Amino acid sequence: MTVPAPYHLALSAVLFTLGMVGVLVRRSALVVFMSIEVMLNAVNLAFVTFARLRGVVDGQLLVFFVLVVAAVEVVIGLAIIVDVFRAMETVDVDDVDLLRG
Amino acid sequence: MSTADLVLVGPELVLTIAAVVVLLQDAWATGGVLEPQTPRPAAVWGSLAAVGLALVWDVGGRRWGPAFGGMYVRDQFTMIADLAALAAAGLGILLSSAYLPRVRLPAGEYHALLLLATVGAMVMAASGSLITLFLGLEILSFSLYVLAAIARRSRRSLEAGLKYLLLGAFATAFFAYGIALIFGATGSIDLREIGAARPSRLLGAGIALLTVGLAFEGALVPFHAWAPDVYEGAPLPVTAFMSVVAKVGAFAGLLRVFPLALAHLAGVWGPMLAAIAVVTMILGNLAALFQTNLKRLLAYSGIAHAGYLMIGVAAGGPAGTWSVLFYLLVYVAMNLGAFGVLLLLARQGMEADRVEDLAGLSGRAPWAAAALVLFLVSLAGLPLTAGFIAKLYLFRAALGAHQPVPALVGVLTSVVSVYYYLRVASAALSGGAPQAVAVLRNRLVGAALVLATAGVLWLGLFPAGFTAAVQQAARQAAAAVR
Amino acid sequence: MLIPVLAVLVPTLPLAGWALNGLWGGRFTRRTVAIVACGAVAAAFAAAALLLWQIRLAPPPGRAPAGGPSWIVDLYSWIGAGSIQVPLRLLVDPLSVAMALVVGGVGLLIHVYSVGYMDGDPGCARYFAYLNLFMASMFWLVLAGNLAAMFIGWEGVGLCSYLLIAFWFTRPAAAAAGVKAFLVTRLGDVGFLLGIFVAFGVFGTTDFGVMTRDAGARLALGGGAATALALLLFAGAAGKSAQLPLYVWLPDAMEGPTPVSALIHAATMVTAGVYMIVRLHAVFLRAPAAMDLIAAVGAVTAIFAAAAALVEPDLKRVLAYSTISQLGYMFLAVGVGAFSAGIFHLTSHAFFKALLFLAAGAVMHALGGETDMRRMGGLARRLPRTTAAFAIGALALAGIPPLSGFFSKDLILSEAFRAQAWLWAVGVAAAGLTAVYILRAFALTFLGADLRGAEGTAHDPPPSMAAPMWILAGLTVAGGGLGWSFTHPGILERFLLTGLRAGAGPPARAGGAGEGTLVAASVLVAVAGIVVGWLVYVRRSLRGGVPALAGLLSHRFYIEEAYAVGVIGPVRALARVAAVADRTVTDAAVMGLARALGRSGQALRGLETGYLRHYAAFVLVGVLLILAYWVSR
Amino acid sequence: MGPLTWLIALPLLGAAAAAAVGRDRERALRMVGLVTSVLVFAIAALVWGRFAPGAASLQFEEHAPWVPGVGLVYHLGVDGLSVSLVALTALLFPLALGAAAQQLAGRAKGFVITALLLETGMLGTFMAQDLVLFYVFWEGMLIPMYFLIALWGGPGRAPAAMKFLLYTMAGSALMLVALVAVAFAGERIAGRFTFDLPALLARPLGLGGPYESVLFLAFTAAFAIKMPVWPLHTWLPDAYAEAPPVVTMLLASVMAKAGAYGLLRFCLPLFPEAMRAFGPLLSVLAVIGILYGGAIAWAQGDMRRLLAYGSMSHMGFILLGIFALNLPALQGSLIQMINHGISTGALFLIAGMLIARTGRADTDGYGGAGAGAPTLAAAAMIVALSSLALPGTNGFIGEFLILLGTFQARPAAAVLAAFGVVAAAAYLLAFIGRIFHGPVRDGLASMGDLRREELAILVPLIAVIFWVGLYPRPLLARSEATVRALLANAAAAQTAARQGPHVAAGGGTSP
Repeated sequence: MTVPAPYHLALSAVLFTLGMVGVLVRRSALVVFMSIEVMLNAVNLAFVTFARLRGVVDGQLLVFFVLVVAAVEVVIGLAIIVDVFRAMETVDVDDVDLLRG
Repeated sequence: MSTADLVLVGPELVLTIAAVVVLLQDAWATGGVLEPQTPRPAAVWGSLAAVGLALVWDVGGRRWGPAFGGMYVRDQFTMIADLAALAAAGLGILLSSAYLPRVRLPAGEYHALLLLATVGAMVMAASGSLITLFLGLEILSFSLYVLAAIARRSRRSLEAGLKYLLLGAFATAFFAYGIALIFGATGSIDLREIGAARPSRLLGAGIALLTVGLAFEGALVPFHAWAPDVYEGAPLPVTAFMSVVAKVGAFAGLLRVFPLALAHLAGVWGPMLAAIAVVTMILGNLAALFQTNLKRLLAYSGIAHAGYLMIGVAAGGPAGTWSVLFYLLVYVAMNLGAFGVLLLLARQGMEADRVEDLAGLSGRAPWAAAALVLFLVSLAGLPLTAGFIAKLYLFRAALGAHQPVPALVGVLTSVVSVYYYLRVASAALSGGAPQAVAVLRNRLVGAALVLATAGVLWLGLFPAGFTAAVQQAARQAAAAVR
Repeated sequence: MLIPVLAVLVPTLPLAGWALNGLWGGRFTRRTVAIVACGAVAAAFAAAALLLWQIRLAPPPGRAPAGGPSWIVDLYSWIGAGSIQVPLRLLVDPLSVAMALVVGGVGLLIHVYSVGYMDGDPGCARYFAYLNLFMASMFWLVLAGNLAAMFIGWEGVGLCSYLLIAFWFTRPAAAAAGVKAFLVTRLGDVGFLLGIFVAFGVFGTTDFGVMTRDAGARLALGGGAATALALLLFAGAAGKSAQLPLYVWLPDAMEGPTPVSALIHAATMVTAGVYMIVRLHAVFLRAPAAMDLIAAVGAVTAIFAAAAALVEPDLKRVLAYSTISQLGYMFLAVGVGAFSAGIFHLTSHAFFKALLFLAAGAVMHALGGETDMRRMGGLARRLPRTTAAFAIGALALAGIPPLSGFFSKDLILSEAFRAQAWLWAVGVAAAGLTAVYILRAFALTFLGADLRGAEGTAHDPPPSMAAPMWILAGLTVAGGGLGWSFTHPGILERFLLTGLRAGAGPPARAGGAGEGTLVAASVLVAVAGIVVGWLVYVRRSLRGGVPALAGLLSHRFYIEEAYAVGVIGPVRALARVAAVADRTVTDAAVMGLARALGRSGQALRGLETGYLRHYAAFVLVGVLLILAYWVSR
Repeated sequence: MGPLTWLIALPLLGAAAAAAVGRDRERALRMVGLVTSVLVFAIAALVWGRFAPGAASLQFEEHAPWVPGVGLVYHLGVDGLSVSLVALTALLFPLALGAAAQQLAGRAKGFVITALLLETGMLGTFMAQDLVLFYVFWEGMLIPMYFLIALWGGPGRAPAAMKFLLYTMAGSALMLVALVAVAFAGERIAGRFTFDLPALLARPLGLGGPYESVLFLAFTAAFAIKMPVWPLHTWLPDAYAEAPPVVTMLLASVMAKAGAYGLLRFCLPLFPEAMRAFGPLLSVLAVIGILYGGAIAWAQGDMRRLLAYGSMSHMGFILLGIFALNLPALQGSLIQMINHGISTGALFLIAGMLIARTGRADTDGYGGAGAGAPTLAAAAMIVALSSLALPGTNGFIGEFLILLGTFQARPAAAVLAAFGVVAAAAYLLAFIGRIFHGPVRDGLASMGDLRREELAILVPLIAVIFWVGLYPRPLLARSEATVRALLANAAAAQTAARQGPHVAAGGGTSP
C-alpha cells in the first residue's frame, strides 16, 4: 500500500516545524543541534516525495547532498560544542551570551 | 565529467588542492602542535601562491561555458565574483600573517579553511543549479564556522562559532527546504529551467525559503542577528575575511537566483527585496551609531552594506546586477583595508578593537592613519573613493528600475553612516596615543594595505575599465539565462 | 577746456590729502600734516573758484538740468548691468558750483581753525585725514551728476561724520554718538536707496539732467510714482538733515570735536538734504502732496527744535538744536517751492552757524573743553573778541537786520506766507523762540557773574583760530547781499537762474507793501524775542513759566524716550529672543531629529540580546513574513 | 592638460609634496603650501585675465570620457558664473595659508595637506560641468573641511564639525538621487544617458509639474543648507565659531558661495519653471534670513558668532537676487558672491588676528583696541564698511544691483531687505565699537599692531574691496553674457514647457 504523496509532504512539513520549534524552545545546544538535523531530514523527505511525484531522479540525488552536508555539520558542530563545553562547562545556549548589543 | 569541465573549475580546484596541501604540510611541519608560536611562511606563501594561480587561471584563462551538465557555469559574471573572492582571500592571507603567530592560531587550519571558504563563495557565484548553490553555501559557511571558533581558548571566539553554527544551520535548513519546494514546483533544480517554469504558489514558497538562506549569509535584516556577535567574537583576521567573503558568496548567489534566473518575476521579488534592503540599511546604520567596539561597529556597518548591495539586487536587470558586482569588489578592498589597519594595532598583545585604541595613530603611523581615513571615507560613500562610485551605480540602478525609495533611504542612511565612520577617523587623527596600544610593523600587512588603498583609489578615480567589465559580465549572464 | 579738469580736481585734491595723511600721517610732523590737509582744501577751493570763473566765461554747452548752463564730465562707467547703467558723472552748473564754493570756503576756514584747535591732540593726522575725506565726499556729493553717484558722497559724508563724531573713540559717549548718527541717517538712506530704484523704474536712469528733463513727461502731477519718489528721497534728506523724526542723532553728534560740529553738523553735510531736493526740484514739483509734507515737517521741526534749545544746558547742544531748527526753515523753503531761498538760507546759515560753533569752540578751548553753560558766565570780560564774534553770529541767527540771517530767513517767511499762512505763522513763532534761546545762550555764557573765579586763565584763541572766525563774521555780516532784494531776484538767485523754478511757473513776487509788512512783523518778533530773553536771562526780572512745559521741553517732548521704548527696546528684545530661539527652537528641531535617530539606534541595539533563541526567532519571523508575501502574491 | 586641470592637480601635487616632507619641518611645509597656492592663483589669474568677456559659453573647456558606460564625463570649463569665483578661491587660499602660519602653531603638516585637498575640492566645484563630477568635488570639499574643523578647531570642535558635516551632507544626499533622476530624464528626451550638463541642456528636459518641483527641491535643499538659508542655518554658528578663524574664512568665503553658485549653475537651467514657482517662497526665506541673521548678529557676544550670523544675513541678499530672476539682480548676486568672499573673509581673518593676540573671542573682553593697534583698527573699519555696503566699496555694488533688480521683480521684498542694510550697519559698527572703541581695557594698549606679514594678507583684500567698489566693470563684464544667456534660455524653456505637451515624468515614481 502506498501512502499518497500529500501525506508525505505533510509529514515533512510537520517534522520541519517540530525541528523549528525545537530550535526555538530547547536550551541545550545539543538538542538544538538535533532539532536542526530533524529539519534537514524533513527536507530529505520532501525531496524524495517530490522526486517520486515528478518522476525525476534529481530529487533522490539531492538527498545525498543534504545527507553529506548534515553529516559535516554534525562533525563540525559537535567539535565546537565540545570546545564550548570545555571552555564554559555548559552547553546551555542561554548561558552563552558574552556577546551582545 | 570531462577534462573541459576540470579546466573550467580549475580555480576552485587549485584552491581546494592547496587547502589540503597546506593543512598536511603544516601538520607535518609542526608535528600537530595546534598553537604554534612561530610564523608559518610555508602556509602563507603556499596559500598566496594558490590564490595567485587561481587568479591567473580565472582572469587570464578566459574560458567560458557550462560544466557538469550545466550545474556549474563559468562566465564573466563568475570571473568578476571570483576576482572579488580571490581578492578577499589574498588580502585576508596577507593581513593575518602578523596576527596568527602573535595569538598562536593554527596556521595550517586557518589557511586551509580560508581557501575553502573562498572556494565556497566561488562555487556559489558559478552555480547553474540550486544544488551547486547549496554546496557552495555550505562549503563557505562550514569553513567560516570553524574559522570563527578557531581561537579555541577564547570564550568569545567559541561563542561566536557556536552561534554562527547553530543559526547558520537553522537557516540552511530553510534554504534546503526551499530547494525542495522549488523542485516540487518545477521538477528541476536547474536555474534556467526554474526561470522558465510557470509561477505557482509552491514555487513562491520555495523562493521565499531560498531567500532566507542567502539573506542569512549576507546578514540581511531580519536574518542578521548573528553577525554582530560573530564578528565581535571571532579573531580579528577571521572577522575581516568573513565580513567580505560571505557577502561575495551570498550576493553572487542572490544575483544568480533573482535578477538572472527569475528575471520575469521581478515585479514580485523586486519590492520584497527592496523592503529588505530598506530595513537592513536603516537598522545597520542606526545600530552602528554608538558602538565603541570597532569590530562590532564594522559588523553593523557590514549589515548596512548588505542593505546597499540589496538595492542593486532588488533593482534587478543588468544595471542592478553589474552595480552589485562592482560594489562587491569595492567592498572587499575598503572593508578589508579598514580591518587591516586595525590588525596593525595590539593592546597588550591582544586585539585593539576599541575606538579609543586608535587615538593618536596619525602621530605614530601617519600612512596607516591616512589609509584608514581613506577606507572609512570610502565606506561612508564619499566622493573621490570607490565607495562613492559604487553607491552611485546602485542608486542609479534603483532609479532606473523605478525604485526611488531604496535609493532615498540609501543616501540618507549613508549620511547617518558618516557619523560613525568619521568619528572613528577623527579618533585616529587626534589625541594622544594610549600607552597600552602598540603599532606593529609588518611588510605583508603593509602590502595588503597598499593594495587595498590602490584599489579604493583606482576604482574611485578611474572606474571606467572595471565598469565596462562588470557591465559586459552582467549582459552576458543575463543573455545566457534568457 | 578747463572745466572737466577742475571739476575732477575739486573732489580729488582732498582725497589725495586723505590718502597722504591717512597712510603716512603718523610719520609726518604736525606741521606737514596741517600743510597737506589745509593745502589740499585750499587747492580744491581755488579749483572751485576757478570753476566759477570758467562757467561765467565759457559759453554753456547745454542747458540741461536746472535750465541753466551746465557741463557734464563723464569719468567712466561705474555700474552696468543690462539697461541699468550708472556712469560716474560730474555735473557742473551754477548750483553745484555755488555749493562747492560754500563747502570749500567754510571747509577751508574750518581746516585752518582746526590747526589751532587740535594742536596737541595725538590723533592730529587721523583727524585731518578724516576731515579731508569728508571734504572729498562733500564735493563729490554736490558735483555728482546722478543720484547713484551722489549716493557715494552721500554715504561718504555720513561715514566721515561717524568717524569724526567718534574721533575720541575711547570716550564711550563719543563712540555711541557716532554709531547713532550713522544708523539713524542710514535709516533715512534706505529711503534714498529705494528712491533711486523708483527713479530707475520711472526714468531708466538717475541722471539729474534726464530726470529734470523728463519729470514732466514721465511723472503724472500728484501721481503715485511722483509722490513715492519724492517721499523716499525726502526720507533720505530728513535723515541726513536731521529733520523730525530722524533728528535725534544731531544733538548727540556734538561729542565730536567742535570744528567738526561747525563743518559737518552745521554748515555742510546736514544741508545735503536741502541741496538734493533743490537739485531734483523738477521731480519734487510733480508731487505737491510730498512738497506740502516737506514744508510742514520743516516748519514743525523749526519750532520744535527752537523750543528744545530753550532749556538745553549744553552750549554745543543749543547750537545743535538751533541747526535742526534752521534746517527746518530750509525745508520749509524748498517745501513751498522757494528753492533759491532755501539755498540762500543754506549759505547764510553756513556762515553764521559755523561762526557760532567756532566761537563756542574758542570758549571750550579756553575752558578746557567745558560745554555746560551752567558752569560758565562772565566770559565777555576775558574773551572779548570771542564774545563779539558770537554776538554777531547770534544776531544773525536771531534775524536782526542787516545781518545775513535776516535776509535769508525773511525771504523764506515771505515765500511761506504766500504759500500757506500757517507755515508763516509757525516760522515767525520759531523766529521769536530763536531770538530767546540764542540770547539765553549768550547771556549764560558771556554775561553775568564769573563762575570760574580766579582759576581762569582763559584767553582769546590764537590767530590761527581767530582769523577764520573773523572771516566768517565778515561773511555773516555781508552775506545778506547775496540774496538781498525786495523786488528783484538777488545775486545768488540770479546766478542759480530761474531754472530752479522750472515747472513751477514764473516767480510771482509779492508787492512791495505786503512784503514790507511781513518784514516788519518778523523783525518785530525777533526784537521782541531778544527783549524777552534779556528780561529773563539777564535782568532776571521775568520768572516762573510753566513747569510742565519746561519738563516737556527739557525732555524734547519725550521723542528720544519714545524711540527707546517704541523702537530700540522692541528691536533689541526681538533680537535677543531670536538669538535664543535660534538655539532652542530652530536648532533644537534639528538636534532633536539627530537625537531621535541616535535613540532609535540604541533601541535597535537592544534587539541584539546575545541570546541565540532570540536570534532564531528573528529568523523565523523573517521566514514567516517572506513566506506570507510570496504565498499571497 | 589644460589650465583648469592644472588648477585641480596642482594642489593635489602640493599635498603630495607636503606629505613627503618631515613633520617637524614646519617652515618647509608652510612654504610648500604657500608656493603651491600662489602658483594656483597665478594660473587662476591667467585664466581670469584671458577669459573673453563677451562670450556666454564655456571657456577653457576640457572634455574627456570618464566612465563612458554610465555617461560620466570629465568635463571642466569656466563661464561667466564661475570664472571670478575660481579666481576668488585661488586668491583666498594663499592668504589663508599665510594667516594659518601665523595663527596655528604646530601640526602644520596635516593642515597644509588638508587645506590643499580642500582647495582642489573647491576649485573643482566651480569648474565641473558634469553632474556627478560636480557632486564629487562638492562632497569632496566637505571631508577636508570636516577635518580642518574637527582637528584644528576650538573646544567644542568635535560636535560642531560633525553637525556641519551631517547637516550639509543630508542636504546633498537628496541631490545625488535627484541628479541621477535628471540624467534619466535626459535619457528619455535625448536617448542617451549622460551626466554632462551642457549635453543635458542641449534641449529642454520637459520635466514640468510636481516632478520638476521635487527635483528642484532636492537640489535646492543641498544648496540652501550650504549657503545657508533660513531656517537651515543652525550648523553655521557652531561651525563658524569652533573652526579656526582661517578655516571659518574659507567656509564663509568660498563654501557658502558654492551653494549660491549651484542654484545658478544647475537649478536655473534645469528647472526654470520651478525656479519661478518657488521664487516667492525663497524670497521670503531670503528676507527672513537677512533680517533674522542681522538681528541675531547684533545680539551676539562672541565675535565669530556675530560675524557668522552676519554672513548668513548677507547670503540672504545673494539668495534674494538669484530668485529675482532678472539681469541686474543676478549680476548683483554674482558680484556679491565675490564681495562677500572678500569682505567676510577679511573680517574673519581680522577676528583671527585679534584672537591670536588676546586669546578671547567674546567682544566684551575687548575695548579701546584702536588705541594700541590703529592700523588693525583701520583695516577692520575698511572691511566692515565694505561689508555694510558703503558706496565706493565692493559691497555696495552687489547689494545695489541685487536690491535694484529685486525691486523690479518683488518690490515688497526689496523694501524689507533694504532694512537689512541698516541691520548690517548696526551689528558691524557694534563689532567695531565693542572691540576698537571705548575705554582701553587692561592689556589691550600693548596688544601690538599689525605685523608686516599680517598686513601683507589684508592689503590684497582691501585692494580688491576698493577696486571692485570703484571699478566693477571687469567683474560685471565677465558674467553679463552668461547671465543673459541663462535668463534667455530659462525663459525659452518655460515657454516651450507651457506650449508643448508635458512629457510624462516616469523615473522616480514607484511602479
